[in-house]
Amino acid sequence: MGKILTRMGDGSRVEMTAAEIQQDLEAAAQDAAERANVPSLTDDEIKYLLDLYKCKDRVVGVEEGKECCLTYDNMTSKIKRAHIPISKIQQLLLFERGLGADTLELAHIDYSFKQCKHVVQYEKPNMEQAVLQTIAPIFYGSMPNLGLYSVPDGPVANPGDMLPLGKIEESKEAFEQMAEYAIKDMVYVGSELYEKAGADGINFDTTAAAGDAEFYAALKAAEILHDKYPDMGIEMGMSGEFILGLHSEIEYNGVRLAGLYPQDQVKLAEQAGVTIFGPAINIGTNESLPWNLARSIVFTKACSEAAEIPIHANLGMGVGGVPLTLTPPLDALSRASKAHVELCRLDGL
Amino acid sequence: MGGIRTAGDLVARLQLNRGMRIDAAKKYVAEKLGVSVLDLSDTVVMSEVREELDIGRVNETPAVAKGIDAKFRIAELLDLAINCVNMFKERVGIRAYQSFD
Amino acid sequence: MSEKIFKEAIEAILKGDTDKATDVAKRGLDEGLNPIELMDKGFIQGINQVGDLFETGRLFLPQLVYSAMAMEKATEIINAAIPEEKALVTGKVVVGTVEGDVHDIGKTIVVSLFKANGFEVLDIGRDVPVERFIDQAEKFGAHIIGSSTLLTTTMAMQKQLEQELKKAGLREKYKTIVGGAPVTQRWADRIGADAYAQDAGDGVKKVKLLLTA
Amino acid sequence: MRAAGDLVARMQMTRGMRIQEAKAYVADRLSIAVSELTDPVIMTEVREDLQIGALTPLPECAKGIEAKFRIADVLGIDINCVQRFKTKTTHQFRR
Repeated sequence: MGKILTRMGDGSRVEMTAAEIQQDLEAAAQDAAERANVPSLTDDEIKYLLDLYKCKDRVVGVEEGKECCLTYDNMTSKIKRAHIPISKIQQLLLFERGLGADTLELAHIDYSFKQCKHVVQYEKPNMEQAVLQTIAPIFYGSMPNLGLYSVPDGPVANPGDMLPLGKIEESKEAFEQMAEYAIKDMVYVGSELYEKAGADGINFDTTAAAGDAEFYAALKAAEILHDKYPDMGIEMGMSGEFILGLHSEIEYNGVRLAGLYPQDQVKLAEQAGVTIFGPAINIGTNESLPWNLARSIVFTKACSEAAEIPIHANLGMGVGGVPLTLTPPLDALSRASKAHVELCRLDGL
Repeated sequence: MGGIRTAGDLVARLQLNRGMRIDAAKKYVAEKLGVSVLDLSDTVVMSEVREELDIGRVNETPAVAKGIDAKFRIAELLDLAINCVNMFKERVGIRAYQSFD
Repeated sequence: MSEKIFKEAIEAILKGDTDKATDVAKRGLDEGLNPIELMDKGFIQGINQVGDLFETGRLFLPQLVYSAMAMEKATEIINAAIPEEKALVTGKVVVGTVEGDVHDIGKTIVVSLFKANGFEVLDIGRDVPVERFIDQAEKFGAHIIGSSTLLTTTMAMQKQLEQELKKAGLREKYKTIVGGAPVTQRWADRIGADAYAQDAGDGVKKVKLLLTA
Repeated sequence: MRAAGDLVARMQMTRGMRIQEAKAYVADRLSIAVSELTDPVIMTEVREDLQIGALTPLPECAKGIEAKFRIADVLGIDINCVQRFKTKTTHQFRR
């Protein structure tokens, strides 16, 4: 059999034999299973993935009946980012009516709760207008972005400056202070957009990018919002396969957050009142897409099996088996989407 | 799933506001709409269903519900509180939740 | 006997115990162990294990910093005992996050691991203009310039660094290494950087290769 | 513009080339393989390097008419609006 055309994690084209692809699939699945202490892929699942790469169709899709929901983060920046001058409302309508999006998301171009706080009184009329004109459920979305609460962008001393000096306790305190500021902003923005402007829910995007203290802040904010508004939809999208322990000891409901893999992350999200959870598995650019996809499937499947709430895996630039490129190739994106949905019993992407 | 081209927005609502997994959410919506689960992702079937139920569709025809108007009906149909619908009712003085028979 | 010392050295690094690492390094040398062997089979094994545990989420940043500090001390003691011609691979590296980008947690991890591996590191911080990279490399007598960026919008600064080095006639004087979430080997190749590091551990390997090339 | 579709289309439109011929022409002018014309990863980089317009342009990337000036150059063709722009601006300068 001839070689199979696929890609590396950086998007470059590569030709591999079926045996090489199988080897990558098996090695990656095993590696992920050992890291997260979860089951590896079965022989049937490996065969499924191998067949997916053998298939020469440029674009593939899920089987009839396995369709799932498609949510987008930072929706009102996506089209603008392509330098198409278009208003937020127009973008939402374009996604809803033109592109068939299942959910909508209003967002500020600087996608951080801290920055949204300053413009919340301008975002509320946008949401009020959007809910009158659209039909699909609508989030207000943003990132916790804990780094913005430390110097030079915020009031707290920067742990990045203290750690190299061995000031460990001081850095932990700084992370805790940053988390408190972030919780306040997330609850404030979430409350304003939900209670006063009519959003269906809030999306915490790229959660825990700044480590365990950021995960704590997002969980706590979700918990407070859920207590205030039991019907509020809360989506939490993650940023990496395990929680980076930058603080290292911070806990939520008695569970240490550092080092948690998706199957444990989702359980805490459920406790906090999150209604949709999005695991995010980053790509290794030096490995093949089969390697990356198998790895992402192992983590995501374990998460989906552990979950009671819907799982919307993150798939896009550099996550979920999609290459780290500004323009994700459809051959890669459609294969990653199909495999995640069908093998992980996903609720959405 | 296809958003308002199909029943994607309705299924997403159950996931978002009730935390339902995909199969449960689809089953719930299909029952409420009186269609099969497979029909939910069928643009042809759903276009007709949405028009008949007046819950908004992509290609609008005159007098078909749009925006908040459609969401009033969606809330009723799915037996699901929709935040902006409730807010709208309060603002314009419609007090009862199921109020527009 | 030596096996026991190697094991103790590994433990000292894993625990991030500077006092113990100092003691083990001195004791090992006093007992006549070959310093390079003590480094390779003891301390370096320890820091490699720390790197692996960090990479899989089983050891966290504060512990990594303690381990790096212990390693730095042990390296200092052992380096002093190695005849100059047999000295371990070492070099001076300037590391910073490019202008427009204030993300520096990843860079902090890189700096810790670089120091732990015996490189002399000058951390020039975040939001660093291209001219400052060059200026600081010149003053520090660096062999390598490492730049980090987390944003797609600031990647262009790494390209600019290459161009400015060429303009200043300094491109051949330094090796350059690039890293950060959106950065890839393809990017490094496109802009003409000498190496790309996927993460801090990979950075250590690549810097060693650059220094011996 | 995710790939090289607009460039190939230009050759069909302005020179009446069939698809294979148009692809071969564009690939040759861009010094890449025909198979790369539809690869968004390669083409994003090529378009950026040649400054012929990118889908999500980074700062200083050519946009609009500026990109088309360069496309005309790269493909060795005249583009109507570019010609008109040149005529108009040249005229203005002369005045």
